[in-house]
Amino acid sequence: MLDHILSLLIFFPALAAVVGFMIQKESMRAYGISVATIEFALSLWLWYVFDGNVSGMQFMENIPLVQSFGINYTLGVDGISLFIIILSAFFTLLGIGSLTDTPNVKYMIITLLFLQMTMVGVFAALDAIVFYIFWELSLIPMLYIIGAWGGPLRIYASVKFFLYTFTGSLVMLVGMLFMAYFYYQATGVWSFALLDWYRLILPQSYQLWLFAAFFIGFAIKVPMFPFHTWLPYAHGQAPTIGSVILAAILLKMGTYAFVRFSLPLFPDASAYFMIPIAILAVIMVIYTAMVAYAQKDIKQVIAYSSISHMGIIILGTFALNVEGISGSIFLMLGHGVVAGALFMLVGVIYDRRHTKMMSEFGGLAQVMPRYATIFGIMMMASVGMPLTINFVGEFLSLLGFYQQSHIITILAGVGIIVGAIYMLGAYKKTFFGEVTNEKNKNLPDINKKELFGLIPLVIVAIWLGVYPKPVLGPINKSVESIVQLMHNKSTTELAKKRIPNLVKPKVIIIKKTIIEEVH
Amino acid sequence: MEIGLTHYLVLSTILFAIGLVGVMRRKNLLLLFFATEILLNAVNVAFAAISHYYGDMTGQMFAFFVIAIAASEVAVGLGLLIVWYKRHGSIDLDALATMKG
Amino acid sequence: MLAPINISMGSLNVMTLAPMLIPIVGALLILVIDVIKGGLHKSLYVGLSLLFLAMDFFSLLDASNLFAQNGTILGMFDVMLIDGLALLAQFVIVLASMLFIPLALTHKRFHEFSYPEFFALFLFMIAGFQFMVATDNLILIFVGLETSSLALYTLIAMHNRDKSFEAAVKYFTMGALAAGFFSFGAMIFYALTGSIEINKIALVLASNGYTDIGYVLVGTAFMLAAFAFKLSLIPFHTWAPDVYEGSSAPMAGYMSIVPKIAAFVVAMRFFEFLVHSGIVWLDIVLYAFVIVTMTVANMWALVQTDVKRMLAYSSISHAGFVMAAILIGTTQANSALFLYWILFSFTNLGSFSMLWISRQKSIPDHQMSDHSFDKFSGMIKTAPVPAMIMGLFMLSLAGIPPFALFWGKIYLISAAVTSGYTILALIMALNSAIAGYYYLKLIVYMFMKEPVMGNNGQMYVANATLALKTIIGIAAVGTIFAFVAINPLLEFITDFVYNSGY
Amino acid sequence: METYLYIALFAPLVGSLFSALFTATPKKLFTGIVGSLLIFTSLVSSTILLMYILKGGEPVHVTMMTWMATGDLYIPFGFVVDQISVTMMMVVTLVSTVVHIYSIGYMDHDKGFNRFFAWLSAFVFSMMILVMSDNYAGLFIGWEGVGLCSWGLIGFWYHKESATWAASEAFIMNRIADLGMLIGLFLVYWNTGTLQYDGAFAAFHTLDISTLTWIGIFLFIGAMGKSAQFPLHTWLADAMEGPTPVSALIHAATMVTAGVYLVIRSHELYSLIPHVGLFIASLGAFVALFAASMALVNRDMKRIIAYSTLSQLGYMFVAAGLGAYWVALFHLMAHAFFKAALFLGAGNVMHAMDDELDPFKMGGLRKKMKWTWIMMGLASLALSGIFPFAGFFSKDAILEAAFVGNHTALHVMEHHYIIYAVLLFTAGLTAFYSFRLVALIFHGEERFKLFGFHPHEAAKIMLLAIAPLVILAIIAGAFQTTFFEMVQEALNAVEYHVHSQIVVWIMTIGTQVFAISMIIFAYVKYNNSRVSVPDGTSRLENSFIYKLLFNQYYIPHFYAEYIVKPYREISEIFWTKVDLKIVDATVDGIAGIIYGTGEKTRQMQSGNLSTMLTWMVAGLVGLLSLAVVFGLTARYSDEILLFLSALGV
Amino acid sequence: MFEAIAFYLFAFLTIAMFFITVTTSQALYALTALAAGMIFISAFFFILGADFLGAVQIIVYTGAVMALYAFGMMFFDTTRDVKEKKGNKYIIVGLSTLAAILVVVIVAVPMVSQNVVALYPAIDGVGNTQEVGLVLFTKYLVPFEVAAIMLLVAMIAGIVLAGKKMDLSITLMNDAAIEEEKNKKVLS
Repeated sequence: MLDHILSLLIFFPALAAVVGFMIQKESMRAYGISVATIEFALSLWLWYVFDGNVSGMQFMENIPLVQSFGINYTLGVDGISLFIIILSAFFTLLGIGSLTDTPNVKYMIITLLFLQMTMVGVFAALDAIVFYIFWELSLIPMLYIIGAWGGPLRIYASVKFFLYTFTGSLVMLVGMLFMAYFYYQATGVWSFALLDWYRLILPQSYQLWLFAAFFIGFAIKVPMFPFHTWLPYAHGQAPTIGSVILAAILLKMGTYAFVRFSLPLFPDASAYFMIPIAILAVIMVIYTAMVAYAQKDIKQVIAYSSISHMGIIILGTFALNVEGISGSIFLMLGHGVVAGALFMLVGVIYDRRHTKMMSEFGGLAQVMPRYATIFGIMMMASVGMPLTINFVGEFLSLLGFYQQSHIITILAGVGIIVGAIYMLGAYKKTFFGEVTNEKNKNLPDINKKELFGLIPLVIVAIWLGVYPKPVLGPINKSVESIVQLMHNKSTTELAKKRIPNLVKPKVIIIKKTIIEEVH
Repeated sequence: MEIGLTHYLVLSTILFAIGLVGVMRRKNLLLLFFATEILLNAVNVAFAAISHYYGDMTGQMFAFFVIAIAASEVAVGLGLLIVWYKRHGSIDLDALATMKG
Repeated sequence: MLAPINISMGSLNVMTLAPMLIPIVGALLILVIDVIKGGLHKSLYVGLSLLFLAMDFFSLLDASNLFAQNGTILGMFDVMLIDGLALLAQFVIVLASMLFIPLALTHKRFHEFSYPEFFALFLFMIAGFQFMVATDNLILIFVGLETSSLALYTLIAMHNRDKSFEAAVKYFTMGALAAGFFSFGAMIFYALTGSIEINKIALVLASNGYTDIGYVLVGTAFMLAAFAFKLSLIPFHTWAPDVYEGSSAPMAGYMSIVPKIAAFVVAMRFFEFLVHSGIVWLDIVLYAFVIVTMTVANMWALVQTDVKRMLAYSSISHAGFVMAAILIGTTQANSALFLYWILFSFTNLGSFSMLWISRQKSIPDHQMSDHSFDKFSGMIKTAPVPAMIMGLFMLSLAGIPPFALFWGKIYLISAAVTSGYTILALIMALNSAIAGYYYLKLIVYMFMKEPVMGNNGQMYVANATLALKTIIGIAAVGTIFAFVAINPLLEFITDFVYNSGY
Repeated sequence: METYLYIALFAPLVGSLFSALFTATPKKLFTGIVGSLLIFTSLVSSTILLMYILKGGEPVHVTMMTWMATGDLYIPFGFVVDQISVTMMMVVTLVSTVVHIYSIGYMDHDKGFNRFFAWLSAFVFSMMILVMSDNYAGLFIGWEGVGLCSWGLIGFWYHKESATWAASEAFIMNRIADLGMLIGLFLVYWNTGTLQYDGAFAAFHTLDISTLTWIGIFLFIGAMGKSAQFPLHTWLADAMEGPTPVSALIHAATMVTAGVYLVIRSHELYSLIPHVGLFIASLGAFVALFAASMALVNRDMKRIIAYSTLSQLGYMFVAAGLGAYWVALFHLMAHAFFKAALFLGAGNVMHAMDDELDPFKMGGLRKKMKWTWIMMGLASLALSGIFPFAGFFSKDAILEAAFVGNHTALHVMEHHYIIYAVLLFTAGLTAFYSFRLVALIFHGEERFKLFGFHPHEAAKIMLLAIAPLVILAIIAGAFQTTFFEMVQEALNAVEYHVHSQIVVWIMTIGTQVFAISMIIFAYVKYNNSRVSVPDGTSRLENSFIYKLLFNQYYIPHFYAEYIVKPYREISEIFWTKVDLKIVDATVDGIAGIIYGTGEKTRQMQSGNLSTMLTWMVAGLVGLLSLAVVFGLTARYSDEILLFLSALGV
Repeated sequence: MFEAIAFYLFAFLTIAMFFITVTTSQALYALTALAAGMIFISAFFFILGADFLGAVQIIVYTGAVMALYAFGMMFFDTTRDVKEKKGNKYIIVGLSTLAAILVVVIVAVPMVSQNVVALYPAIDGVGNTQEVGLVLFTKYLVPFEVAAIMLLVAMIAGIVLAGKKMDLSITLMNDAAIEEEKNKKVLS
């Protein structure tokens, strides 16, 4: 069983989804919850059996798929992917559990289960083509969720979401094919296996182009400025559950892919493009935060805030050191939890009032104190309050990048200010003040079904903020191996300089010698 | 003045061009079919000439098959025209424009 | 005087004719049966056709065994040429035909299937295609081409409504023009080399070092025009959308596959040596054909309001996409062509069959054409399973992994990458994105819109019978589980293509 | 001792969580009681720790668990109780206990009674983390934590627009400073490899001056925000929208002093960079004067006290900046006592006056509120630095420090006469505005009758709660020596000795005389029947200076007009113009071009057979033309090359 | 010399006839001109020594094809004037002239390569018909048979299309109508 636990994790939900067609409508929610619970339990079990002291891949599976073309069904997890897999199982469970009066709930649950398959698949895949398969497949359930259960502009939003990401990933696919071809040229064997590719050292000029090709695919998914405009539409139109999964998991695919592909495959190019990408990240952080501040729709605020946070993640990733990358991965989890929770929270009032305009609300803290409390906690987590999950990630990401560039980090740090501005602004408009709108006077407070989804998130957000070690430890191990790999693989001076060698003695000693020289 | 292969090829080309003119400007389907016959005949001249100058029978064979093909086309083409005519009472190809875009 | 000619039967390799003779015999048998006793049900003819096609298939298997052992087989005074390309193409032709023919067994009755002549012509047409691919003699190619085309025109017209006549007339007329192009092109090459066999033409041209490059180019231009017509490359494509729209859905699907694979094989035979001879002009022209056909056809498909017409444009675009293989001309590219086309045939036939089972005899007011997009709105609510299958085919056509066409796509793009056609590879990839939009459009209609009032979903399966469902099932299974078959298929194809010298 | 440490630290947390359980329910008295008891427990533990330290015990240092560890970074939850932190713990727990007990009375009728105690205890917990942490990251946790609680408590009456606005302002302004602090932390980490105080301090000696300067500057930016130094000071006055006990605890006694604490805690850093210290001191002196000037004319009781807090913080920074860390800490402590007392007294007044804040509408309250009058009077005396109250000892030390100037680490003696002069002048202003307030509230005509108020003395519990603070405000000066001895080692403290004894006497007496004369002036001016509610007509009110001061130098106006508004407008432009009209429009435009091209060119497919045939022929001709061009080029390539070479290509 | 005269004469005549065919507005003229042109083309065949081809040309074209067309014309009533395409005449003429010129430009250049080897050389002293027969029934046996099938296909197609079978469209009729017609034994 352990040998195939990843396959089980991937295909169990898919199988369950197929079986789900037979389930009667009224029983569907129970079925969905049980399946998601089993899946979540499996993912927790995966964590339990995962050896946190090993930096490499674990639970590898390898089945040849198209042998003559080097495509294998290769799976494996390390500290980086493990937790995102758990997170996706977690969110599917919460999502299904907190589904309220969704029409056509049966199809929704089936779609969610398919989506889960693709999500776990993306994070477990170690073969570029398998990765690509799940990557693309994940678009379809999301397309359906947005398109079928969304708001008035849902079709525009869903098609935009699909085509935009699809276009990007096609460019990425060409990049992958080139990569495989270079591998073929070097070794005479076709291979799409990531671990094989890791061993390939490419000249910088090749790396730059390939990096660019992969970058387009990933950047659109993340989404990075200026490729972000699909996201507000997608979030704005998607039903609550769609936004939750989109923000919590799907966006992470892009950043995860940066860590999994771009960095170790193209260390020189990563170092080369570090500053331009960091500048983009800064623009994402500040610009989108300002745009978020201008929004009238609370869901759009959170949507734009997602982009802003993704900026920090990108920044951390391209810090190219252990602190930054670990931080960015942790922030992926953190942002997943927090943004997911915030979207759920918006869903709560949307269910009650069928509007998300902040001008329609005001004073909700009086009417719905529990709701306001949870929202407040999550908002504070979102703005990076210490002892919440986001702080750890943001702190480490910024800390990591500070080694590379002071100015850019300071600019990106402005994110914590502008982040507070739009978040507090939105909270103030929605929750504070007198209850002016007659319709809001008798809104019921948050109910049990909704609490089922939110309380665990609150717990996780605080638990991992206070004690991130169980997660950060394994991440750190794997990141260290990636950074070391990058350092060893890099060929240019620039890259050698920017990517730390973990074997060498610490920085502090160098500083000392400088001082001594000065004296 | 010696008549060489080139003369025949030029002739063939000119005939072919006349055929093309017909194909493009005819509105009456029947007359359009005439033009396609011209195209094939033009080629036949060239084939026979090449065959003659190279002393090779293949060209004549090709011409022979082209004639056969032309004949078959006439049969099918006329069949189609008849059906169309029965329905519409016209073989003007401007009527054949219900599908577009 | 002529000396008597002695020819041993053994040297003739009459067996090379077997795969073509089988459908001819079948066709004649059907005609004879009809003469003896008319008015028999179409299922008889469907069954007979299937059986003959199956026999054809087995004879092909036989031939491929021979090929695997002895390499290329020549027969009948070296007119017949059974090599890997011929066999692969014939496999595609016969398999696609076998998938097509049960689609005649619809629930509603349609004109063409009520007549045994349809099945006879159909089998003749298959034989014509088989002749076309199994030779490198331009005469036989021409005759085979015309046999199949004439039969095809008739089959289209037999659907018997205004649009199908219009389609047939258009197709016919343009086909006649293309036939003129073909013969003129052949003439030029004959004038140049004194031969009308492709390999000899290639030999002669190579031996005199393409001195008469002008003639070669003119001849190539005419040939290219003729094939471009058959392959529906822009601007020779104009027949395609109208003909697809005018003919019945399965016939349209069939046309998007079988005539094209035959034409592709001939084009491969004809242009490959030219591509490799380093004629820059040909590279440029083919490059232009590929890009223009892919891109512009995609743009047109975007703006269609009828699903079938959209699929017609999409087929054009796919043909342009695959034409890249001819341009690239490596073994990998040529293998990719076959792989792509095999996968494409499953998916495309499947999607056209889905249109077929929803074909109505009378069109309600709100519907603009036979298969206008709005007909499918809200299909998921009223007929979920067909909607999902249709969606599946659309996704596969769009190249979403892991469905069938994705594999063809990556292999072909990879061929471009491997040969250094970077820009081409990118354009091919981006075109998939444009294409994604219109496939998505149907999905949007089916899954995200509300159904039209009073639609209970019966409409979408009104034509379905067990036979049709089986075919759709086969196509769907083939589309979903293609990844299992890719490896053996690829090895098989590469082996055959490589051993044929392409 | 570790147990006491944990009790001191976590008792407030327990109290907070306990109260938080009842936030959504109606008022429960026991939440207040339990909260107060737990804080009191914390106080007791702190006292025990203080005793332990006083007895010369080694600092208690514990590491509870790892927080973050990745790469070379290792941040534990570590806590240290040494001379500095134990002082802060005492201040925090003591004032907190008082404020908690006071609040039971003060918040008696409030709907959010339970919520209030949850926030208040949470604040205490955060503050304890801030002062007890043994590393910068832990300090940052507390730093942000107190910011959060401050937000929650300023905006406690969230239905009031002004309150929520002030809460957001406070939070965001603090965030600006926090960024500086964060950058400071990054600098510390990347230069020393650790964020632990001891490790970092040890490594500071190896760093070059410019790096240290940057670290010092960025950390101080953090301190500026928390301690509301110019130009980030506006939030403090606005923060008075919160309930008065909050003002007393957070915005007078504890949180705002966190910045001072940071500088004191990092004294090993700042003693290496005296130029930064001088800057801090100068800024402190400026703020002292600046804030005091605004307090002169303000008509909001709480704001006056808030400005005075600001001013006193300036004093502290002067001391800290000049290297007199122990003096700063001592003043911090003393200030906490009398300022909290002052605020709580103001709370009593507000209670009595139905939350009226304008002292001009009061007057003569000493009859109705005798005890409050006494307490506020005493606290004001302490604030004014009148002997023998606490303020005298601490403030005097600051003045001396400024006069003498000292940087122990570098043994540089500098006299900062300008700073001294400013502080001296400010001391006079302090005395004036303090007693202006006392006079306006408690003396003169009973103007409140005009407005229909019926003031009454505050509840016993509230008065009793204030009492310890007042007592401490009176006697705290007596502990100066004890305190000095305690922190001497930890802070490299030195006594300041002005060389001439006469100069000392002149200075002390001069200061006292100046302060007392200002008090008398205040009484003369405001303790009479001519005082009436200003209506904007008097000459004074229309003078430029008055307006300038009354409008807080127009700084809030400036912020609103040139920062907040442009920010909102730019945001709007970014969204509607840039994001929608440029970025998104580009994407849609590309799609539109593709679609439009399709729409336009589809006319090629006219459906007319002639056109279709023409297209075919055209295609052929196109191919042929290309062929001819290419064929001719190929055929005559030699000639063309010749021609081209003749042209010189 | 005789050959040259004959060539130019017939070339002129053929071009003229075909030109009339594509330009005249009288369908009858066109038909007649086409037939004449076909016969003149057979003259080339005779000049070039392809006697059999010449005979076939006359028999098939003038005999069969033209008869079919004539029959068709009667059926279609095309005696009235034929409308021609308006407007873009320039495109048509331009395109065809261009095509002709382009091809002529290249074709008029004599071929350089001389190593053309006749694969099926004409045999001295053997009649053309015999030669044709020899090649046709050996090398081109298969194409010949396929051509036969092609003609069969054309025949069936002609019958199906032009015959009564297409008069009623089952495709357009609903089930009830089909049953009704079936009872009338019109449909199979």
